[in-house]
Amino acid sequence: MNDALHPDDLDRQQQLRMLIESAKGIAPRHGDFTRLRGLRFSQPGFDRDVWTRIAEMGWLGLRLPENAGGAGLGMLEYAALATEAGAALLPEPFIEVQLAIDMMGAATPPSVFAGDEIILPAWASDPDGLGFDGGVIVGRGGRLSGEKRFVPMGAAADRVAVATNAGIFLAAMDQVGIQTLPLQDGGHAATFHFECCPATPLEGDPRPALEAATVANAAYLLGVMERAFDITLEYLGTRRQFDRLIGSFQVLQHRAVDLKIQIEITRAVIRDACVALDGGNDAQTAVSRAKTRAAEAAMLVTRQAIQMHGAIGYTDEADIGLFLRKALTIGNRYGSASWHRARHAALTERDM
Amino acid sequence: MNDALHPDDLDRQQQLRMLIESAKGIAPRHGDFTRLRGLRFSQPGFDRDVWTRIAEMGWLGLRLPENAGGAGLGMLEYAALATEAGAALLPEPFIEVQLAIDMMGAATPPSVFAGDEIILPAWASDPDGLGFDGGVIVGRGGRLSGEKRFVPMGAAADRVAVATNAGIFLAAMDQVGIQTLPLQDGGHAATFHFECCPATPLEGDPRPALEAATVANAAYLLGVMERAFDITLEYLGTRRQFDRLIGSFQVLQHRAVDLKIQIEITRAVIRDACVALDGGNDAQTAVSRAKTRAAEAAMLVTRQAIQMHGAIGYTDEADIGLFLRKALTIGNRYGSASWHRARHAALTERDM
Amino acid sequence: MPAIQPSPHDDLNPLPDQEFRAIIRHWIQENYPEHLRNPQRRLHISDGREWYEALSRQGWLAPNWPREHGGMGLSPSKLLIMIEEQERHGVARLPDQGITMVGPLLIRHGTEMQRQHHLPRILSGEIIWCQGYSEPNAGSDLASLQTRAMRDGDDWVINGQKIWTTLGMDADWIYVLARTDTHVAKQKGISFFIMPVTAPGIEIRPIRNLDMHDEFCEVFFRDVRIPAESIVGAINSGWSIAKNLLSFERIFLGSPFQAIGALDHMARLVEHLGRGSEPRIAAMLNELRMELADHQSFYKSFADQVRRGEPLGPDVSMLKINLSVLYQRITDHIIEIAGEHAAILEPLPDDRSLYPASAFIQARPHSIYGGSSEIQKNIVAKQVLGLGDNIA
Amino acid sequence: MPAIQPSPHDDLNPLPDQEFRAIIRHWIQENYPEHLRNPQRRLHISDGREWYEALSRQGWLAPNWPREHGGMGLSPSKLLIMIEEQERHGVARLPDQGITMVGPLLIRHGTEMQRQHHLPRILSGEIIWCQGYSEPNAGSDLASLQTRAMRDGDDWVINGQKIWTTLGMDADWIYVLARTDTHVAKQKGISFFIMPVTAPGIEIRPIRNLDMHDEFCEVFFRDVRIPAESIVGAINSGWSIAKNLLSFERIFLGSPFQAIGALDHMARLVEHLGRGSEPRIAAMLNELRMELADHQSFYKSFADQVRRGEPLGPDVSMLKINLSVLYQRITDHIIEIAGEHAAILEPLPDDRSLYPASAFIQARPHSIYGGSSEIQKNIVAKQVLGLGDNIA
Repeated sequence: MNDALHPDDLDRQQQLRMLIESAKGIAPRHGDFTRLRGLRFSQPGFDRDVWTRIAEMGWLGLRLPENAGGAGLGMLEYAALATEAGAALLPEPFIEVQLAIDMMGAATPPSVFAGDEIILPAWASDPDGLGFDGGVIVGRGGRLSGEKRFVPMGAAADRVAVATNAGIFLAAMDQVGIQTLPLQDGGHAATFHFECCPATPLEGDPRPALEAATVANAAYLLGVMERAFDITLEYLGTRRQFDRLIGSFQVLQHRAVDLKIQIEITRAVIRDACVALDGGNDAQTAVSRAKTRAAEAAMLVTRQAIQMHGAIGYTDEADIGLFLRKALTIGNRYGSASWHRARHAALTERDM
Repeated sequence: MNDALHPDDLDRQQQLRMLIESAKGIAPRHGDFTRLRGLRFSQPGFDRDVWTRIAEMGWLGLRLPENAGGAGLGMLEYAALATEAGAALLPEPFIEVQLAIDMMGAATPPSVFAGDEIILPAWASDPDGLGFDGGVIVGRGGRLSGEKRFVPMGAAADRVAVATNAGIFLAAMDQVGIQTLPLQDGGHAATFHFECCPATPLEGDPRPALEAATVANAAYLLGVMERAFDITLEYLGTRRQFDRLIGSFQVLQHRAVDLKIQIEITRAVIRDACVALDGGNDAQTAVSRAKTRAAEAAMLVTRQAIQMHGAIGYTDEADIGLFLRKALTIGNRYGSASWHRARHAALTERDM
Repeated sequence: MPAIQPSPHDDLNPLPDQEFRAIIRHWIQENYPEHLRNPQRRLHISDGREWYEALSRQGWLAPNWPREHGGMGLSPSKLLIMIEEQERHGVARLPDQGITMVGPLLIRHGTEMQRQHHLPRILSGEIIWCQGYSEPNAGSDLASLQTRAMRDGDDWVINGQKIWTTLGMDADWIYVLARTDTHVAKQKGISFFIMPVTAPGIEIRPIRNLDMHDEFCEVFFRDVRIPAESIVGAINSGWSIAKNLLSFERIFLGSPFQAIGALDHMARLVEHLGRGSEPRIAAMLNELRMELADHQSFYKSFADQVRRGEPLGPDVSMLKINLSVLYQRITDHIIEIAGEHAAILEPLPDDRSLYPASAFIQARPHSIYGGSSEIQKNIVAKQVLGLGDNIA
Repeated sequence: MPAIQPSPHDDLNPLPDQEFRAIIRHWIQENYPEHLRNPQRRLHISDGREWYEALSRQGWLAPNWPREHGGMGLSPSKLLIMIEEQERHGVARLPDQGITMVGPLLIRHGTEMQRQHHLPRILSGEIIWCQGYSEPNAGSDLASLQTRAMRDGDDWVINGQKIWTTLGMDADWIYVLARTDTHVAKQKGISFFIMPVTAPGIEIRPIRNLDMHDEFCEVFFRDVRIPAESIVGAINSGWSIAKNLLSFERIFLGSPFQAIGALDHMARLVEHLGRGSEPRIAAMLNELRMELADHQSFYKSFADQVRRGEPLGPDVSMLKINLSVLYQRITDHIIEIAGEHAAILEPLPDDRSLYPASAFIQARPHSIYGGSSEIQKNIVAKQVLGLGDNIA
């Protein structure tokens, strides 16, 4: 098995490989974390120059048809890039902006694709799940009142795409109140307050966009666990205790195998979710499986990575801890494992 | 930690040790299983001579006060004997007859203590749990109609003590219809059919008797897992693969430690349940913990014992399989782990 | 309904996969004996003879053999479909050592005479084969086997003992790994022999397993004298011959088949007990369904490799490791919910398709046979992860 | 309400256990600063000075020291009660290395001068101690330490590096294991030294842990020159001195304390989120409560041993192994149910007593420090189960 999320089509495989290759400039598999550490716990918590490069590479709107300003690629390609982003712990809000674009579709302002403007999606009001129609009420003249919570990197928004039960609305930030909370990964989440806030209604449905974001989040988690595992394997192969490499202890060998299995299952499940999404409909059960597996596997792998590093793994200085923090930060985003399990049960109940 | 279920009282400890010592004649810790194999899948599936010896040792009615024909001992002593019985896979229905005695109390016929007559308890109608008031209806003149199920070794009953919602009734077997099912441990379970069956009402409450039987069952399971573990440890210390003792492989060492921990926790929890029962009241949460832990630990230990024995463990010829069969057979008796978990939740809900 | 009815011995490789699948499915439905679907235990040849002969007549008995030797010569991707359709319909596994092991081995390493004598007799069902590999003191360390074959004039004389010979009581011939040189590394002194089980000195005894079934046998060899042409391949090449044979078939050790059956069993048991509405049980079933679907995704990633014609690496062991865990977890839950029914030696009297204890017991060997999970993890650690081999 | 108010420095050993417990409980309630109950992080001495001095005035700072040296001289069973009551009230752990480690060690192995100088200063809080045992390249294999102490005239000269020095920034003095002989087995060439952290050449740097707290330090020794009387016990006896000190205190590594706190945290979080009525969450809480109660039963079986005055064997390691699993499982579930709140770097804004991420992160080191779970299992396998020691 190689690292790609194998589609059967050989041309597409080739395209995927090139895409992953191209990601190296932004999200290197073997880079250090100096840039990330410099950005941690600052605002906006990422780098607008890198953002411009991301835009130049065509990552933004990659799933939109070419006639709508996108690259016409599929979920497999999106997931492959998200995996590379995860392996590099990329702090830029690539998945969130993509979610806003997927929500707005053809109505997406071109400045977004160019990276000149950042539109973030505000959809959540509950701390868990994919529910998007709470929190904000649409009043007369399309004015928004209420609040949306947990917007990753919200302080960076130039405008905000708000999902409501009456559709999607685009609002300028100057009339939106904002509060931020620092997160474990060094980024932040914002609460957006709307008080009779003027906004422009847009065509669009947040539902499929949220499904895609969920799978992208799972793919990012896959990258997180892959890299955490690689770093740990390397540690097992260099660290000595009791006059031998710790990687020669059978208990750690078998544990590493258990983690590898979880990583490979996650990859396979994400691939199936991508194929289902690319295929059109009824992908929700596959999406929920992907997110459940990815969240649990990422927590397991990063936890065990700390354990296998021993005391050094418990210092903030050791890079391995950045992976645990990232899993902790985004593991429940777009619905926790327990939320997706419940959704899966509800979706499949009628089939029993 | 030694093997006894430590009470704090030193005299009682001494008494316990003597009791356990005395059990060796009937339930030796290092005996072979020739007698058991000879009795498997036959009826009644145990040995009346051994039964007489059990009676002579005073095991029957051991918790009854001395003035009621018993030995005036406590739950700790009962559990200690049950553990020895489990370690020897004793096929005699010691716990069931004890349950009948505990149900009947002072009304127990002396012939039962002498081992001359076997009275078995019929209480279950559901396949899970400790509910005793279903299945049989008491009609005019105390006549019983309906059926009771899952009576271990039921074919051996000379009389039967039937638990109903109107109290306990003693019935002769000649008017009871009986059907038996062979069980995995080589014994059998009976269904008793009553059709206007004449019976004698007795004073007594099945509830505390069933709690005690549940703990005795947990203690028997403790003995089962102790002995299965000892046999497996010995195997790890003699079997060679790849030119070394398999007990030198770290993965098997750690697994053995995991099993040992489960055994020792089970012992500690059973001790607490015994202390609670001996103390009088409100022991149900402790009883449910004991049964839950014992059932799950016994399944785990015996499953892993098979795994560590490898292919030979999968043959009927290997004694280790007898322990898996026993755990399978009695693990859900007196309520499965899942039933006892639910009971624990219901009992503790009001305290939250 | 497929477009065509296949004639016996047709070459089905040129068909598109979907059509091929439809044909196979239809033919199995038409020809497989209904009472043999999803058997609770491994079939003896006497029970499965009818099906064996139907396959034989159709020319479908040996999907993996080249067509010139009487097989179907299926591509890996078609073979995968064939197996999937059999599993789907609940087709029992036959005593198939002749087809899966002996045939391919004779085709590659046998003499012309060996091929001409044996291949047709396997295809007709005249000779049923069994395997003599494992030994009581070798276990997972198969290469440490001690059965000896000594040259005596033109004959070989075999002494030793084999164990875990699947369906040995059904077999006419046996193939055996035996040591022919004790002075070299343990893998290098082993040769491959074939002989009839009626050869004087061979004694086969069934072993009753924990499920009370005589699936396995012990085989004793006491001065068993067999002619020179009983050896297959070169002397001392038996280990590499036997080892190389397993190639992409290793994917089947991790096929979701058994877990699907077990989960179906569990769902039917839950329904039988009327416990489907208990939230904890519903949640448990849902979790297991998700895990099974995930395993199917995992399986598919290896099946795709096979379909693309890529060789499977040592990482395929991960599939079997995961399946063992899942399959056994399902059957653990069967016992957990079965209450007193878990104890019963036979199927449930009121629904004989439910048999909790047997489901549980049958799942046990999955993590032992075909390379225990511990051995598989050693292999993955070493060959996939490159972790040091201080530990065998 | 206890019958008597204890006077400072009273001998409390003659009291019945129950009365002793009541007295301790009452005194803690009266004297422990309310705002320091159940602190989310390990306290620095500057935060805990008030409590340290209250204990000091009462003569309760050193419950484990003999009375003639200013301690309480408690029996093991009374000491257990003392700890239980502190845990029950949510009393913070002080920087207590002087009390738990240095005092007992000087009492047993120190010179009269060392005792006279140091014991009163520990009891008064004038000197706070920290530990220099672990090294970056030693880890769980503590005996492979490389810090050297060379004799130079009347002095010792120390060079090397220590790590994981708890609250090193708070300390006035440090005790150090250093190698004094490189030509013997690694455990046999180690000596025990004490020195002020202000000695020229010592540099202490805080390490920020994953919970963003500076609980630990690194300590660098560059040609640190200390007088001859800085050694405690005989030269090269440091390993056995340090190792024997830990006796029944090992039971505390497995005390249910932290798991109780975590489960309480989880229950409050469930309530805060209004999810208590979800069947899966209710079932999860019930299961964890049962497991915690079971662990308490397990703990009690060792505590009974301590109470009876029996020494603890190596089997007490099982207690810590089990606690690590349980404690971490509880905090895993906290993250599972916390939703987006799991991500937050600080306590929840609307209830600052809820802090899912920190609860989770703080549970991580339990299976690493004080002998990792892996090392503990090696010990139990070897010393309790008698399994072969091919594996260290």
